[in-house]
Amino acid sequence: MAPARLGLAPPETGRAPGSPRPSRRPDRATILADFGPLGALVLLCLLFGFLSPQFATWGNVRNVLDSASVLAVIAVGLTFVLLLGAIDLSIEGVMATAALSVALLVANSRNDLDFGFMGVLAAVAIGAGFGLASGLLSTGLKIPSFMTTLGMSAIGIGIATVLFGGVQPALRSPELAEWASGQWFGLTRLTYVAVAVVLIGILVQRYTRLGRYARAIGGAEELALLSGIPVRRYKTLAFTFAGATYGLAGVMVTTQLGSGIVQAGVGQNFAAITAAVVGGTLLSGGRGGVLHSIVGVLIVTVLVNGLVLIGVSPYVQGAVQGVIVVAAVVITAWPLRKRLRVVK
Amino acid sequence: MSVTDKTGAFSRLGDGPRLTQSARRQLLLTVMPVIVLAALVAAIAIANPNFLRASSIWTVLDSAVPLMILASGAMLVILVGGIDLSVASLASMASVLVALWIPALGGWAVPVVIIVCALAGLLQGAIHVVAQVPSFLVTLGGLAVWSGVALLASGASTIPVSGTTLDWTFTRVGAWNVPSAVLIAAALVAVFALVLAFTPVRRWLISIGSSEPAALMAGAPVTQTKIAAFVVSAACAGFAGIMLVGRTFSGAPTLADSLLLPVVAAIVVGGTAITGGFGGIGRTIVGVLIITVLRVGLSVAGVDSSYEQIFYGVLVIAAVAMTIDRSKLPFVK
Amino acid sequence: MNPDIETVEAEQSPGVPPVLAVRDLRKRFAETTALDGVTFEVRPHEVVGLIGENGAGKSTLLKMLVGLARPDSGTIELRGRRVKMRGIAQAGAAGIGMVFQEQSLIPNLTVAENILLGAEGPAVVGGLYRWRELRRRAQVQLDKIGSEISVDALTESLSFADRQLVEVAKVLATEERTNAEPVVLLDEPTSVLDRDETEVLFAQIERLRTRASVVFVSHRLDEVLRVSDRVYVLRNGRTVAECVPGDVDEATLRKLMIGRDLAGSHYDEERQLPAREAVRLAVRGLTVKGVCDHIDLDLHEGEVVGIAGVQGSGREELCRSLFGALASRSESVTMHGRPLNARSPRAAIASDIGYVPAERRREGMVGSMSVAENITLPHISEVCAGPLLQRRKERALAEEWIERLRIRTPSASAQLGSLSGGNQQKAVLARWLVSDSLRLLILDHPTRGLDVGAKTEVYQLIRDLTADGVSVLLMADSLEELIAMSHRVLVMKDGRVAEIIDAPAGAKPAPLRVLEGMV
Amino acid sequence: MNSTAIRRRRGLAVATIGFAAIALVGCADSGAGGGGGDEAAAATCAPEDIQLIGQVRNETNPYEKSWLDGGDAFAESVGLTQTRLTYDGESPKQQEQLRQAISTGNPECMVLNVLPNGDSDTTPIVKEADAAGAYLVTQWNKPADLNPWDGYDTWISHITFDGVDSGRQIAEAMFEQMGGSGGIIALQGILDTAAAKDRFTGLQEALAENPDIELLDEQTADFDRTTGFEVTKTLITKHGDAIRGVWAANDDMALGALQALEAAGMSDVAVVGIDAVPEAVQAVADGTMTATVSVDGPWQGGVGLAMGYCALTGELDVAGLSNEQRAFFAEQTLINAENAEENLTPKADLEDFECGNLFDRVTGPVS
Repeated sequence: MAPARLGLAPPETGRAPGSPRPSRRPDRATILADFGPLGALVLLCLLFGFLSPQFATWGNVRNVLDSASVLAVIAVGLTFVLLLGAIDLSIEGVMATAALSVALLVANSRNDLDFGFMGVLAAVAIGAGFGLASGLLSTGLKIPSFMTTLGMSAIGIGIATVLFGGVQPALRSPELAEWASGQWFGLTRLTYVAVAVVLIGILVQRYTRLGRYARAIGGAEELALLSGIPVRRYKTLAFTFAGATYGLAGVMVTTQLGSGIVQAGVGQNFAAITAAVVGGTLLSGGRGGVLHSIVGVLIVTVLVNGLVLIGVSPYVQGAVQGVIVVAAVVITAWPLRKRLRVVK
Repeated sequence: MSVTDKTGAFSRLGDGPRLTQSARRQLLLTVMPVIVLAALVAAIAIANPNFLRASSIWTVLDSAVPLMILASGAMLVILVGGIDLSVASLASMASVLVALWIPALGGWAVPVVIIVCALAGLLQGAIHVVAQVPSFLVTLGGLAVWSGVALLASGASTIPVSGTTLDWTFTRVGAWNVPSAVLIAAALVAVFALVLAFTPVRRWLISIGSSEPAALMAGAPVTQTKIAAFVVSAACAGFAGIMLVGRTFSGAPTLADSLLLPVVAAIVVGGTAITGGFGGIGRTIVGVLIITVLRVGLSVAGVDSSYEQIFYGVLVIAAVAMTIDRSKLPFVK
Repeated sequence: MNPDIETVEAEQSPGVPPVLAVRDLRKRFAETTALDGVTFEVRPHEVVGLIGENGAGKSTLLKMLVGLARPDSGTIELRGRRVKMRGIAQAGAAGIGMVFQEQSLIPNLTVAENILLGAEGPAVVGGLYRWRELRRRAQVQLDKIGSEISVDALTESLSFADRQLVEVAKVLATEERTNAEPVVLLDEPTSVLDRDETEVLFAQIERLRTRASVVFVSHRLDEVLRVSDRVYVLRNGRTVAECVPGDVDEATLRKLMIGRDLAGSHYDEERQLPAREAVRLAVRGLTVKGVCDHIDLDLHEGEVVGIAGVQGSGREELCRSLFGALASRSESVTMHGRPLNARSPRAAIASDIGYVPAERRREGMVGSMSVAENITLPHISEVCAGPLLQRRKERALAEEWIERLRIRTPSASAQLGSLSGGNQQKAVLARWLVSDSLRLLILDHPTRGLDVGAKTEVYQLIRDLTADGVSVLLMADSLEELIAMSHRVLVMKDGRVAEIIDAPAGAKPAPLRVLEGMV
Repeated sequence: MNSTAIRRRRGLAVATIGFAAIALVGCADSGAGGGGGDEAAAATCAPEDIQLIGQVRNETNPYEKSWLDGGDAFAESVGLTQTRLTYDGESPKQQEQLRQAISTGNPECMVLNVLPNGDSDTTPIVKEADAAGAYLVTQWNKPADLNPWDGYDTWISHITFDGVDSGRQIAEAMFEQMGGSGGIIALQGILDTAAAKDRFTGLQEALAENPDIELLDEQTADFDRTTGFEVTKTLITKHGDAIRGVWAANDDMALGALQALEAAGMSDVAVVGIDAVPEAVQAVADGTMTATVSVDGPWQGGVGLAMGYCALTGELDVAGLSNEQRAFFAEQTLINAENAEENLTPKADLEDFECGNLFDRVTGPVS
């Protein structure tokens, strides 16, 4: 009896194989994952600056920032969905509906409505509504987000087609036109809108439950449940927030183009996912964040801009982008390789 | 000692009725995709009875062929837990290459193109496995690269195919006017089904898809199986591209690009788990038919083309809601 | 009081109303009865031990207390009021917190975020996080257990044991949320802690009881006897005994838990045969970067070598690198004098090595596949003719091993994930035994999470294998087990071999002797 | 607990299928007007049995929408309804859709007025329609070596427009606006289409005649407005004020470019496009765009169906048509500040669709 009671806890302990030992310093892999994309961006800028005299001009910097603004707004919202470990393929549809909605709600060539900035808010709300629907379908019916958002995209394009009804509604609102072309301190106003959204995104990610819980759910959903987090609610909320940013992006494209078109979001979905992933926001969830995604957005935008400037044939631009993206990821992932590492 | 031991009854093993219930649930999951397909066909047939004509049915099956071939291959990658986004653009590239090479190689262009595509798949699989880059990214890059290759090779134009080299892919045979493509796809599917049923391949795919560490520790040929899945997926994509050339009489650099999302949708609607580890060729057949019926059937049923997208979206979501097995997806992402 | 249970009245006056009273809880799952009438109560400032074999219903009971499962019948009363728990969050708000056996910390969040996750309280104002407040409050919890873990550390960068301590700190945070004194449920909290950490935990439990009640669940009877005021024994889903530690000893408790007397004999020490002369595996200068440093090892035919060491000593890495799961360098590794090149688990298996991983669910088995499919997975060629599977042969082989290892399963085609832990483990072992050519079996905590009966069967299996000449590398849950099963014990410390201690049958070294080399 | 969840889900499933069925049936009433008529086997059909089908890429751009609306106007004038098909610019889907329409309908009484996705898609469409015996009119795209008179009895005609000519016309209008000298940029369409290539050839011809005009850059913008906007922005950065004109292969890209120029504060750059979408015509009327070319979508949508209708009712003898009538360039109008106002809303003129007037707009054979 006595030895048993004195027999302290067995010093032998099992440890999860492969789990790293405690360290105060982030390891090499983390540094690479966090700063690799930034390094790639700097390298790209240096490369293009060397190859093209126009690249490093103020005008081009302004152009790159302006071009990146729509994608950046989308990427902010998408980041939260990706943090969950989910995916969002509804961007094109949501942007289409938002674009048509805003064009029909502010002063336009098709009807007599003129709700001004309330119309913009309404379009953003419609975007949020799409996100809410995707979220509710994913969490309520337990359908993978891949499929719900794919379906929502088709629905969004369908609704936009119906709203379009044959004639593009052209904007007749001077205030909105001002937002598209006006500049503050040498940068377009939409650039500031994007910066504001990015800042909001960072604040949401860092200082709100949504940001925290999105990361927690992406990190380990079952554990998030065990911690008493209302997982479904925050998943739905993340989709809703994302939908709102897509709605805003649809509005931005509409103001840029001066009329509401169904194709407002064409190509943005893959571009946004590529940007987020290149920036280090992983599809598996829980990793990365708004800043990562924004770096990715800049990489993608600089690539497109730089390739046009140095005159690469339009045929191969896509292929070059593909190679660069894969190469960048291979380089950053190489030191992480391990025999038993599971990569899907 | 003031403790009593109340040894209870020790017997308590599986009880009948509940087991049957779980079996019934399994059955339901297996037949659900079929029910959805039947309901869709019935709904369209009510709107337009001609949909059930023999010629119409053959046409539906014929239309499903490229999707079927693409989905069969892509399903393997999904089973191991990855995804292959490059299949559609590989099929486009194959269409260009086969159109370019038929004048020189004749019928040999077909195997050569399939081998070229398989090599492309090998490259993707190798990068995925060796460099341990997520398959989504590797194949997303592949999508862009193969599109670029197709554009360059074709000079961004359509390459017409003359002659009868590919006529076997798109003709009608027998008394019932069976489309040859349907027979070809059926043969391919049969090969898949036999390999999956009678060799250990399925076991490796499933074990990797549901628990890759366990598969590794059990010495399953994880690397080889994953790479092989990519190779077969790419080869199937090449073959699908060739089948498309057979029916369009030309190869074009964007010919099949739009088939990517329908392929993935078909696999998932059939009930294969997008996270891997569960599914099979039978489910994929049903999924492909559901998506094909949705693609061609809505206009037959007289849905206004403006509203077609809305219907498509709603019905795809509804179909998936009914067919997926949620018990295989503890956490829906 | 449940009339079925004869109680030993504890020192507390019977007049004190219990904080938590559970009466006659019952629960049936699809195919089994998990709880069949569990009754117990916890009084203020009391530490109540809860013991039982695996499958006795401990986990289900705890889940019900925090609302992760609902009872079919029976009641839970908290401070005299009947409660129905609907989830962790509600349970926490009512003052019941739980430290999970499978940890509930989210790897990619910081320690501070994890400690207050879902219960940020004043650290979130108007939906916004106040980081300074969050850190401060988390630090308060860590200070309570005297931990020096940084609140800003990413949880995944912590060791398993550190994470366990964070987990405890997280539960302690309920203290401040409820004005009433909380009930803290500790589900096998020491299973992954080392000695010092366990002492910290026990000290913490002592401090905790001044302001809370504790339910302590463990399969280590000595611990339960040490820290508990009263102990309840669960068996087959019901409370079969309540006792006071001073009145019982381990043997009695063990007997109560399993319903029969197993004491003493369960390592089958007398069946340990001397190892043969021939060297099967010779390792020279094996180095795993940053973990193992020039390890030499000889393993004879029919020999069990136990590897002892604290966490971080490099023993897991040694074993995993021999199986090809981890990259390593070495001067030479030979099997039967021929070089062994284990580039991958697959190559190792081809060289007749088997490995039973500690994390069974993650690495050991494919839960969604059948028992038969799992058993034949590593040696599928045994049941293939050319490229073709022979299902009949496979089935026969699986059934043979189900029979031989007494795996309790409805059929060979039942999903492995649906069996109990012990039976799963037997199936995992069976997959290596189907090959006649098995020469070396690496067992990484093969009895982890198994109940006493299943453990005994695993021990007997190891004896049988060594009698057939198979060599075994063993890492075990307790030193006692390790020493009892091994011919020799290899003690590792800081990535090196500290010493090798002989442990022949009948002359086993004392655990303290082994311990000296480890720390 | 489990079983109720399953039951609820099953209930939902049944409800959804029911919804789908009801919705499909509901829509069928409004849409599938001209279907049926299995028994009609003769070469000519009763007018009420004729099934009119118009197929374009999608309804999300004004030009193709106006095409289908023109088809509706014609169908209404003869008491029928047009089946509107759209294939989202997906070649395989176009084939699938047409084959399905033929196999579920009655090909002997069917008229197909089709906009093939690309040159290559025309071949299978023609073969399919020919095998089934459905009357077919194709527009815009066809391979040069495939012609209706090569033994295709029911392929009535191929209507297209001289892209070289329109590309040159707008280029010349732009050069004039620029005063005969300066730098321009060109936005190409989807490179894989004959329209894009022909129009660009027209620009090159015009450039050869105007040596003072310099082509600063050419990029593809995929016939897409957003891409046009982005590419123009980058090119503005690259070339700055050297850009005096933007030549775009269609109006969508031109409008995108216009917006980019506006954002850059460059208001006096000449912008030209092709297609005469309402917004572009409005821009021309407002003076922000220089010119566009009208190909009259409603006429295209109506005339194709009318040809088939007349052939089925016996009023048009397909075999008797000249080669020039079976593959022709149709009239196109340059729209500039002078005639923009009157072209603001394109509308079908039913007179054009009378069996005698079908070939009034032929300007020459497809070379």
